[in-house]
Amino acid sequence: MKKIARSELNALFAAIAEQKQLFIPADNTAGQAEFILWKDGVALTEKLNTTRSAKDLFFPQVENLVNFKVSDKKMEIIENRDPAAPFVVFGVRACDCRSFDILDSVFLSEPVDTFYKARRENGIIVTLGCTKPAETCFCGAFGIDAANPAGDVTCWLDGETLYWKSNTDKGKALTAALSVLTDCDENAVVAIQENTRKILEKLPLNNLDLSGFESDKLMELFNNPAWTELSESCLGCGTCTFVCPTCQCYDVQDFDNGREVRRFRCWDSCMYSDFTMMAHGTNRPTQKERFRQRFMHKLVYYPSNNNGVFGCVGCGRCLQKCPIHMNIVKVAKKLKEVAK
Amino acid sequence: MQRIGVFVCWCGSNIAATVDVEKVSQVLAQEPGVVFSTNYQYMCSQAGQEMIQESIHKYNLTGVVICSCSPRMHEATFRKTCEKAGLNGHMVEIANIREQCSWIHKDKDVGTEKAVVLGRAAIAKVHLNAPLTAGQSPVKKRALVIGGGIAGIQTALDIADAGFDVDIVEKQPTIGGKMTQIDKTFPTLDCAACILTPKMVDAAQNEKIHIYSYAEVESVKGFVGNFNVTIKKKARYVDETKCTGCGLCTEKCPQKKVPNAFNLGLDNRRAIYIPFAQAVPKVATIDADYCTMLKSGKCGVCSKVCTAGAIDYKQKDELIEQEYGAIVVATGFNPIKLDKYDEFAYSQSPDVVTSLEFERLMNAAGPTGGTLLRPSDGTHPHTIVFVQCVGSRCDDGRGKSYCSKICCMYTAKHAMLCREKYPDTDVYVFYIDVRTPGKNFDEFYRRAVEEYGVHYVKGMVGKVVPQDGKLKVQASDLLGDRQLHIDADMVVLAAAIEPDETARPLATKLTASMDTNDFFTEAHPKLRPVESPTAGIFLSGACQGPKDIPETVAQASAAAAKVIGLLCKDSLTCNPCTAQPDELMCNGCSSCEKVCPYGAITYADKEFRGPNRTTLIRRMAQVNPAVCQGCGACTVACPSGAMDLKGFSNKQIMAEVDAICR
Amino acid sequence: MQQRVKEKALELLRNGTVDRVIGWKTGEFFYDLTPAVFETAEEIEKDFVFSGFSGANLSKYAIAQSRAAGKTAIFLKPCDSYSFQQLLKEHRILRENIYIVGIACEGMLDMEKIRAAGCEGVVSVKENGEELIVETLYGDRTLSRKDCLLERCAVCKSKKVVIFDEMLGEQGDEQETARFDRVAELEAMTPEERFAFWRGELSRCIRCNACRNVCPACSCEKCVFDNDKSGVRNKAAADPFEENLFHIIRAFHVAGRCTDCGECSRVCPQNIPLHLLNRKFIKDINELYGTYQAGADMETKSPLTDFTTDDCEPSIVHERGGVK
Amino acid sequence: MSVNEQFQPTIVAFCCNWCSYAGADLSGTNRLQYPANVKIIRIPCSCRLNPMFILRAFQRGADGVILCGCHPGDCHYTTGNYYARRRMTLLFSMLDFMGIERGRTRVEWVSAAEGAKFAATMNEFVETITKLGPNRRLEDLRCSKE
Repeated sequence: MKKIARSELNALFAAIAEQKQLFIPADNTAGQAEFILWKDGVALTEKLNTTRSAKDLFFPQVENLVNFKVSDKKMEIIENRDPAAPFVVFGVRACDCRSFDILDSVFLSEPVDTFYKARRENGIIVTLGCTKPAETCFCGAFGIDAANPAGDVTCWLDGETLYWKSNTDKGKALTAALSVLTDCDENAVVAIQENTRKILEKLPLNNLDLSGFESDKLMELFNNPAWTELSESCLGCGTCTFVCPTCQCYDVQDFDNGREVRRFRCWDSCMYSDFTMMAHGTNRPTQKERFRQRFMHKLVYYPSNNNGVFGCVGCGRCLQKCPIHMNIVKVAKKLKEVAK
Repeated sequence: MQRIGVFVCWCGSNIAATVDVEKVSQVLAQEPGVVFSTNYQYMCSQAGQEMIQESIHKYNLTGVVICSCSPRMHEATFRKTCEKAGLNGHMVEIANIREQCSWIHKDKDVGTEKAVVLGRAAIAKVHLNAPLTAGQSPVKKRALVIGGGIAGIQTALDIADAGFDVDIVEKQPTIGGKMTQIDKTFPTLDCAACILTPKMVDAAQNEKIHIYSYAEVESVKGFVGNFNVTIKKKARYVDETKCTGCGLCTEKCPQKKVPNAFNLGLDNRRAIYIPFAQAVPKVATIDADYCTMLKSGKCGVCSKVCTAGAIDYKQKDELIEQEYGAIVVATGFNPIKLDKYDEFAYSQSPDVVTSLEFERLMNAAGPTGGTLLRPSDGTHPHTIVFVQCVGSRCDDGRGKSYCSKICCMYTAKHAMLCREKYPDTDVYVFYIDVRTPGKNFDEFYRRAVEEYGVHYVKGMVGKVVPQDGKLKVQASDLLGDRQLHIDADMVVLAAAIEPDETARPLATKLTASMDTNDFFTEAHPKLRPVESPTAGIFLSGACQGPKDIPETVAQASAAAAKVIGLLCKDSLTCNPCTAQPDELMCNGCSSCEKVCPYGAITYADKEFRGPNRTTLIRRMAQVNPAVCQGCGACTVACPSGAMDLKGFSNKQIMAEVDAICR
Repeated sequence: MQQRVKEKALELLRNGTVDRVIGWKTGEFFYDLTPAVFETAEEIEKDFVFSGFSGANLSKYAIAQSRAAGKTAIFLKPCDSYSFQQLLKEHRILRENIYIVGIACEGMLDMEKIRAAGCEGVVSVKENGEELIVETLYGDRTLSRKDCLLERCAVCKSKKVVIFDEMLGEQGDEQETARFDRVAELEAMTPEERFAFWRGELSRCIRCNACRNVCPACSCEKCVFDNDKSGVRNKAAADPFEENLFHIIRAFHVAGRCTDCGECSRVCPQNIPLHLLNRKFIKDINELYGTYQAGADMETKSPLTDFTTDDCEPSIVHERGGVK
Repeated sequence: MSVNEQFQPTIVAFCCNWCSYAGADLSGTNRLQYPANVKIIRIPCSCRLNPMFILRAFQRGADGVILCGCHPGDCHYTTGNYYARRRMTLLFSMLDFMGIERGRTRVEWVSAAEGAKFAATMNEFVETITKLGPNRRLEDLRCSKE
């Protein structure tokens, strides 16, 4: 365990940035927190979490795949991957950190997504224990301890001090290169953790009951009559998807500038009417089916294939950002209520 | 993927001098989809066209790009060429490398480079072209003439003469129009009634002509060849089929104090009236504004005296629907109101009259029986002042900016007639210019000056003041450079003429365009002067601009010729480049309908198969391809992009943009 | 008022005036109300809420619900009523199937602003006259109500419900507000500053389409940006150009139809002041073609489907005042 | 592009079929020169011009876009250019509001008889755009030729 005075945070960031690109959660011009490339003057946000999750740094919204040129009957392939620069992302919360387990299970299993893999290998995740969780937080429902996040390095912050503990080889290597940190006792963070856990206990959704979504109930849940009512007011926008740290769907598109074709991928949302559009049309013709897909995937399909691990980490972003305030908590509760 | 042939024309040296045509055809041969590319000296020549046709067969071309002169020159030619070879004419695109390239650039490299880009744009467009077929719409072989003046009558007679049915709609109780009020006509001085009334009778007796008098056009739907018109026959409270026109009622009616509109209010008539002796139809009409029976239910004299039993106080306006293939507008003109010209004392003295009123005062059938008498005291006027250009060529905003064209000549006529009938009168004419372009017109004017001794004074009348039974006229004589003071007995104002007030609402109903003066706009000011830009609407007479009688009649016959040409056809070929909505995307919001200048867009509720075996009913735009002229206004008004234009589709235009910016 | 609205919903359903009611449904917290369709009195008793957090404009839901069997009641705040009437004008709603209850409105609250004022872990918000008592996991706070209003409410253009069958509370009037001030401020900047401003704002766009999908004017059966046939379909801004394209075209497509209901900015997860684009068009239209308020009546032609022969030339944009 | 090399703008001119396209033809017939940077796209009427086309041109590398149509009052379709006038006014105003250089977009009414005006307008427009330099604010880097 290492530490550094809170007043010296800038020196720590400077030391990290000397070695690798550093992203920290900082306030943008719109008054929201987002991961911003650190340079002198960029200050750590006071806010609990970023509007967009840390996923964006590993799986960006738009990513170039390949270019190609066609002339006569020949096709020339031009690789144009961004050479992934090593980077550190600081201040990742426990929920977002857990989301990488889910993303990894999708992108790093065969066939491996080499774009994501390169970023994962090049990225070091420095987490930060929560001290002021919000009413919308429900990571506890997924067994995540907001007071003790995972990551390559875990940090805790109180009024005076930042505590730093490396967990992995990548984390240790980073720590070794940071002479600004000084050694300290592991027990230093216990008080912070206890304080956090006390608050977590008070959170209204921390103990959300997610039983009843086991794979044997799949068809029953699929046919649950509540879907109609739940999806009725859904606008079909992609807000929930795009702020979600675990959503990982994307579309591959070609852009033809007249001289060459640029193939890229961009996030897609199962809430969109043209999601997985095929020659025959779409197999989810109304918003009800699309809405059902998103929540069935998080609550039932994904856990069925992944030893019961839910495809949600309880970060609460969708609770705050959905234009009509429909969300996974309301869905889970309603499904259970109707199932009874 | 299209199989495209590119044909680069040299146009002799017109193109080849500044564009390397060989290089252009070579470079364009590399474009995707191009399977054949060549160049030739004169692509539009017989040999050139044959080459295109042979290539279409040989290479199975599905699209053709011709790099040549402006499409305005030879697009039609090349479309025909390709059609003869079995390729739809709309699979041809022209790259304009002459007017917009070789002729404006001197440097051959620059010209060549640009020609290549223009060629690429055309190729990009052809890739997205689709064969278009012009629709056919049937023609209803009946014409409507709106307005029954000399213009309308002449048009109707000519159309009827060609064997087609014609209806005349006239808002007055009789046809004849302004010409019925005129005494003599220039420059021949023959009697207007003598030449007009036989034509009125001809019209009435012609089996092919039906006259709706005392009627108005209520609404117009449809399009060229297929207009559906509702005509409102106003209640005249007299059964036309029974009335014999004996006129007894018009003598017995106790309501005698009705200003006689036919004589412009210079005398009175009864509440039931026949406008004048030769009216057609010669049927009485009750003026509902004055009839005591209609107003208070007390009277009924006309009904009692009518032996034919034609009076019907309960008559209502009647709506008649009729279909027409063509519509002719002949709504004519009116003198402007003179309330803005107080300096001439028109409203202060009855002896200040307009020229049209003067016509009535000179007319044997007028209020004075043809003897020129002052309206104020019935005495002979000895000094008469004519003022020209009252409200014409006016730039102070009170009148019209245009020349009313007929005033110079009728004033010369009036002055001449005064001097002839009453040699003891002094006649002054104040003018800005005397305009006499017309056959025998200048001779006529010179006769007025030289033989009849009319005093023509170049200058304007500044003021007319009624004083002691005289009209003190203050005027300037520009040539003599002096002020004139004339004690006149009468002042005659040559009021400007303007389109009839019914023209503007009618234009809206017809979706025909008008100029700022409310004259109907012709399709082309020089080459299509009797057609409105709206297909199937034709213009006859002064509704299009100020005209004298011979010009009016000439235009009336010209309009008739155009109508006959249209009605001769059994069907019309429509413009194939029309707007077309994608029904799946249409919101039914009506934005497109609001910007369509032709009323080509209508809406219908349509059933759709919704998701999960449901049925949805949606409001949906529909374009009538026979009416749509293909401007594309609707395509931009449509937010969902449901409306697109065939031949100039969104994708085609964007493909051209892409090719140019590439 | 909150109670009256709920009672009215119950009454309309119970006395058979309507078969269903579009309203706001309670959530997990006090502020996360969801637009919902209520079909029974029991549902209304249990879940219907009208409060300072009923900001969501319900008018767009009437498009679908007016096509359902029977009659539907809808509650419209003044600004919502403009959206409703505009949709009606565009033939999107079947009026005969809707029963409109107008609600007098004192302005709706913005949870983002309450959070931005430093309130984390908010448990409840109590309205006490001009004050808000905010109870949080970390202690209570008192905020001024007017500082916590939604942007559109802070510059409310009208308290008038322009279309209704029945009115709850007092009918209000259109009012002069400072809603164009920010647009004017931007207009006064140099083009470079404006460009930098919009680049900064729009670069945050994640193309979640919340602005579009919530917008009552954006009710197209299929948006050009979702439509493969349109030639401009795109799902994410792969280049800053596409951010500009989407927002310019969206603003243009709703120009003359946008009632300035402010929902676009309310729902933007990235806090982009999108309403400024729409307001710019409204301001231009007012200044160039005469004051026009979309949705204010059923008759007036939208300025983009209308013209006068002496309209200004496009060059006015280059000639008029401000920094060149 | 080197600093010394004269910047050659790409300019798209949308011309209505009835007046301005014919006006452009006339300037050709009269051999009135204007730079080859101007490439004309024929549209039936100025009201056919969708703002999307203008943005598309800028995206794909145009540095200036000009719309030419019949003079107000002379529209072949009677009213088309009146709608175009309002649409373009608002669009240009929005582009200005977003900080796009004034002058990159223009509308000019050119009749079929105004070949000289067409050439003069194009000469002037090319000069304006050349001075403004390459379009950077509305370009799509994926279309960049550099």
